[in-house]
Amino acid sequence: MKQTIVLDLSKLPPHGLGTASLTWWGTLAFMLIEGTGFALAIAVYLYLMSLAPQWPLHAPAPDLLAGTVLTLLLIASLFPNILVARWAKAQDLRKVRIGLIVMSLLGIAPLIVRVFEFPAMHLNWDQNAYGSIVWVMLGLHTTHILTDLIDTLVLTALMFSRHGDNPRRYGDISDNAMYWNFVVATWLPMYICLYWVPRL
Amino acid sequence: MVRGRTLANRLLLTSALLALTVGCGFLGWMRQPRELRTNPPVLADLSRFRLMSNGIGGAPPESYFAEAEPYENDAYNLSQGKRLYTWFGCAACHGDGRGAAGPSFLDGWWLYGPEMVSIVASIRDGRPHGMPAFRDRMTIEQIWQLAGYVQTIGAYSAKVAATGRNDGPQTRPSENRAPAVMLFEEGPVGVNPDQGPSP
Amino acid sequence: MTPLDNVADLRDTDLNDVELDRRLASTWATPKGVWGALSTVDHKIIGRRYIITAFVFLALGGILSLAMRLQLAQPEARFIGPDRYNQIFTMHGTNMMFLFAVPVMEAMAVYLVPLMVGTRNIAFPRLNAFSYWMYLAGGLLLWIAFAIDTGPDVGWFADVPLSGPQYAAGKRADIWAQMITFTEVSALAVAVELVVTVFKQRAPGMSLDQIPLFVWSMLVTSFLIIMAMPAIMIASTALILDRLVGTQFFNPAEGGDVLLWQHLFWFFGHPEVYIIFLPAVGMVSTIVATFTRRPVFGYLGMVMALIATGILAFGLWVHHMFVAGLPRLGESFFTASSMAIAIPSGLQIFCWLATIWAGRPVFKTPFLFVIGFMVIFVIGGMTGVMVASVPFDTQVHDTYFVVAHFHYVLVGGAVFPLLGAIYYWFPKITGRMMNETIGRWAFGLIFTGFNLTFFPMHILGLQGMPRRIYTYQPEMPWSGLNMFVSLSAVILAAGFLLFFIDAIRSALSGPVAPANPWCASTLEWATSSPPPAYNFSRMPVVGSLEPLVDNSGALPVASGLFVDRRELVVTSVVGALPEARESSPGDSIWPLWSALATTVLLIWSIFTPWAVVWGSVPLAIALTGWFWPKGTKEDDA
Amino acid sequence: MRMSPIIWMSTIAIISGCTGNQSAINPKGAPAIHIAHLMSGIVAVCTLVWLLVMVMLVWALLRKRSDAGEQARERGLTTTVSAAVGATAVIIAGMTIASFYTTRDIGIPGEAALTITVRGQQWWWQVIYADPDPALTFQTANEIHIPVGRDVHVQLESTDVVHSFWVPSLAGKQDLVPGRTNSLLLRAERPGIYRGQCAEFCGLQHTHMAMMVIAEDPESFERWAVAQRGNSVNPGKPDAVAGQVAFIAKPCAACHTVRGTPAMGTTGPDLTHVGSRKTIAAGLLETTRGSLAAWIADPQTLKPGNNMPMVPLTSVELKNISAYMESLK
Repeated sequence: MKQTIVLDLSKLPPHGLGTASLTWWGTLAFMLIEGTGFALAIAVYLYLMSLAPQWPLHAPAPDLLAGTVLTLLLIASLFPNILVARWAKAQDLRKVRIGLIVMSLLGIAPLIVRVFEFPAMHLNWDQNAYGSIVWVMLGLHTTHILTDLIDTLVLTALMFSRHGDNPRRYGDISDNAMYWNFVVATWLPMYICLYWVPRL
Repeated sequence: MVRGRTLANRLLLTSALLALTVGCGFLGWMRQPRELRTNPPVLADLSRFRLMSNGIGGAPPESYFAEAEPYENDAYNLSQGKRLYTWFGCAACHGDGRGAAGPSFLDGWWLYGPEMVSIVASIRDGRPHGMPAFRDRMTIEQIWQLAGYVQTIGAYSAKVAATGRNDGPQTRPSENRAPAVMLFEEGPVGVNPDQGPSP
Repeated sequence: MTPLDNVADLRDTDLNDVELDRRLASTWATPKGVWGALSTVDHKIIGRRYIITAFVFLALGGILSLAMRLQLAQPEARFIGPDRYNQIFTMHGTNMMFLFAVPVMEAMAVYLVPLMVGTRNIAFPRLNAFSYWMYLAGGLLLWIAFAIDTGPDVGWFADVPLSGPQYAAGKRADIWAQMITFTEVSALAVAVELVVTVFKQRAPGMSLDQIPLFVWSMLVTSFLIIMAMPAIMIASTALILDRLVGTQFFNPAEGGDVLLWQHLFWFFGHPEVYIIFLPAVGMVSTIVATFTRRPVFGYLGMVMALIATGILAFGLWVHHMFVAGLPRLGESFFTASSMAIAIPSGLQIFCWLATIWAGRPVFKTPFLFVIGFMVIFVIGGMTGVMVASVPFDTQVHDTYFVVAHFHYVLVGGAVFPLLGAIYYWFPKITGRMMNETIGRWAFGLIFTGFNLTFFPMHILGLQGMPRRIYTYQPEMPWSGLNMFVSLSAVILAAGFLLFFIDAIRSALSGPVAPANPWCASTLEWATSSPPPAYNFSRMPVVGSLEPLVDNSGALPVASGLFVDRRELVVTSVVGALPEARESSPGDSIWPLWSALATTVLLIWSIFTPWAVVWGSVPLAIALTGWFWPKGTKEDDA
Repeated sequence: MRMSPIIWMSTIAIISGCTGNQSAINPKGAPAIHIAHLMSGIVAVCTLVWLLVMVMLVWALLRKRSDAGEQARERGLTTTVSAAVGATAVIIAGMTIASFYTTRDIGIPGEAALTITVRGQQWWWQVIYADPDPALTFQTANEIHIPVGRDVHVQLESTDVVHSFWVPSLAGKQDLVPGRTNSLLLRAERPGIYRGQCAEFCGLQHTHMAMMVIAEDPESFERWAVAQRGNSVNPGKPDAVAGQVAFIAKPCAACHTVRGTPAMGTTGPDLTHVGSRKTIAAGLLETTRGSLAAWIADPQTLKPGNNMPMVPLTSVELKNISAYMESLK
């Protein structure tokens, strides 16, 4: 087919940032998938609760300490996270490197606290349906912290390599920061569900 | 670059073939065709095992090996055995496997040894101190199925074919998680007064 | 060597057409040989692979159905025992839903959507390669398991407690649950790619109201997948945990619930029907427009109907549970919502009728399949309204009436359009035409065979024949119709055989196809048949719904992209205004390694939960290798 | 032309012969009749709509075309399509309302005088006629007797997996879900034997899990209930006497109960009055001495995978036990 050139694209930037980036939209789509998963896990929790004669089933309400510490930790991590995203946008390599190291540490810290959340539920996954759903919810969220942590670690390594100083990498970092916001955001309803709903 | 590709190419093909072979072998090992109606001659052979004179240990019939020990390794038989455990009231004396009036299957003690033949003989012929004979209440195949299940409860490492938890109130971890290991508390081992004739 | 080779960052603006094609080909083409085949990320090669694999599964599933028909032809037949029969019908359903219907629709989209929106590759092409390998591994797992007598035997819906730890001995149900994970991962990956491709990679100027209807339907379908698949993910995970580590999700004695499974499964399972049907709506719209020589009547209405169907799809899962003993008020609500979905479907049917009425129909094979679709699907829709009524459903639920109903919906509503679509796009995909005469015969046989096979099943169901029975007693009045159905199935099978023969023969030696054999109006016909590796030598610019009709002289295009790296253009979501040039990733073997690592993890996890821990190590390594930059121009742009 | 009653009757007989006694389109119970009315209404409307659509399709495909007046036609089409969608909505609303009314007409079980508990098991039906007085409570299997013209409340439970209770000639189906209790209303309008069958896939022998509902006049029902409450009759004939001895000595007694004998097993169906039932093995075979013998001799060939084992018996034992079973009227 014959062609007539009607548009010149050569002035466009060679890589889009933010909503012009494909990975931004891909991350968003994966957040939608996982968000639906979290919502369904909460729905299962509430469904089982609606059937149970008392709730929690055969266990005292979970201890608040570990869960609350983790929640505060996650909320606190949002500030450096937002800063990292901002630095990535400014393509400031030095600050991004420092920020990523901080975020790596802030990814490891909640995992350590998480270890104490499982016993705080006062029962095991195989004791009854309540135990099953709370362990699965905690496990589901833990895998999200873990995968984002691994992503952060890989990106940190990348930023110290020769591939670091590149707009594409900065885009990856802000997508990763967005994903961490999502990991924190999904935890809040889970926290309320796991720790406060049984106290209603 | 080109050489690197060829090498990687070969490596890839070899590993793919290897993975395929391992995969098929693995699946072949998992293969469990269900025998819904065992041949009567094979069934009859099941009662022809040889037991040591002290009632502990012995040799199953040849055909049992020929069939690849179906009552120990086949998930369907083990799950049938589990149903029989309930249906024939084993729990009345042995509880969930931890014993009550009868001995426990989970504490590491096998009064007559952990071999299938001993367990089959115990169920079929009964034992002193209250174990009744089920000879006239179960068929020999049911006895073997039940024995396979009983052996699984007390196994120290879970069998792949072991059954999962029951739908019902839970009293101990399910068979496929090796409850014997999880529940057995090691303590000073004394002489068990109920131990068989020659310890 | 031409002097231009030394120029860094060469753009297409500076090149004549021949030189441009040569350079683009060397940038985009997949290298020959095994390595190239395993590492390719070309959406056309992967899409073709996906389509062929899905049709192989269709043929295998068809053979299973013939085995079932042989067994059911007479009462008390002893051809297949109950154990094998249960595996066969489970395999048939699982295979057709998870390995054929959903993947084949996504496969068509993987091939066609980038072409239809005028871009050079799908978004996230490596993820696309990964999704194919996952799909293949899942299919192989299921079929190898079946071949060695360990196939799942709990039904494609795997209701607990029958599929639970107590009643499903062995690994059969675990294989079902993990196979779901495989296909779910691949379906979700493709859905994400499609959403992003449609949102961000449309040709400059192709605003939201100028997207071809097939692309719209795939967009809605992708959102359905994204929202529905997590439900089955949660369900199958809970099932595996119940079976493997003794969780109590489905154990009523410990606070679990049997119906929880059904809620989760059907919250996925009903949208699943629309995941299969909506792409077919898009195919029908495309074929109708081409063969009536006019755009589809009521474009806006069609799009609204697609979206309405997509939303309503999540509000009617309970109609699969009308006899489970739920509260009556809830049931009434779901009757109303299930019936309501007939309204958007009706709107679509009427719009197509209006299109045909106002157009000038050309009776080629693809159009014949669409006519067949109209006849059959309307019946399926009618019986769908019937089963939406609670009292009606209590008589026909789980009977052959329902078997007839959903075959009318799925075969009539999806397979007929799909076969039409194959005839329609075959020249684009292979560069060769299919045979019109054989096509007509195949259509005739499939149409006749289908109706003769499935219509009597309505009557069998009303006469009290339940589903999923491996035989029936001679005193039941079903043997005559069953024999008739089994014989008719042979006609149906003959039609499919003819179709397969035609497809293979035409692909090898059919007449060479021109770029646009049907005088169609959408962008995929603007490029050669089959398209080059880079799809379009310059990015098309779109100004209407029918870019090829309105620009019959020359295609408006945009220039300014690099030719020495895989570049395409990113546009805005609503107006498709160019936002950036973007490098599309090159070939990579890492998606295959990642898929293999995931396969090992998933199969291993049937045996021990520790597999999730240890199996994730190689997976993490493979994924890091996937994303680690290799220093190519695409990576560093 | 008036059809003579005999021809009329025989036509009915032929039709019902064709559809059998397990058929949703040959209803004999009040709920099933309500549903059948609804079904025929919806099917009629749908058929009409389908025919209309097909006429439209054929017309659209084959009509003669001229080039004039395209603009006006497009506008006309919009009106037609909108009208068609509107009509669809109206029809759909009508069917929804009709469906609600039918649900209401079927009524809710609960106030019925007679309550029967049916427990689904892999792969047979345990039927319990509970009575406040435990002495009057009795159980049977795979055969439900109900009085004609009275509401019967069937309480549905499951001991293992999900089953579904379906006697199409009398009522729609209802699932038996472990951990829950469901209810169904049965009401037979005329006496007869209605076959029902499990309608939810429940494992290996889902196929052979049928039951008979026998609707009879209240007097015969009462007589039957009295007979069922009693212990088993003592066998008279010598082979049956020997059969009883063998039954108790062999594994049979471990799973089956025969009230009035030491056989107290609860795993299999209660056999106290097995000889009075129409069928054995959940509707698989008619109760005759031969079928009983065949069943006992090799249950795994007749119903592969069911839970009754093949008990090795001598031919004499087999003959005697089947004689005993047959005598348990």
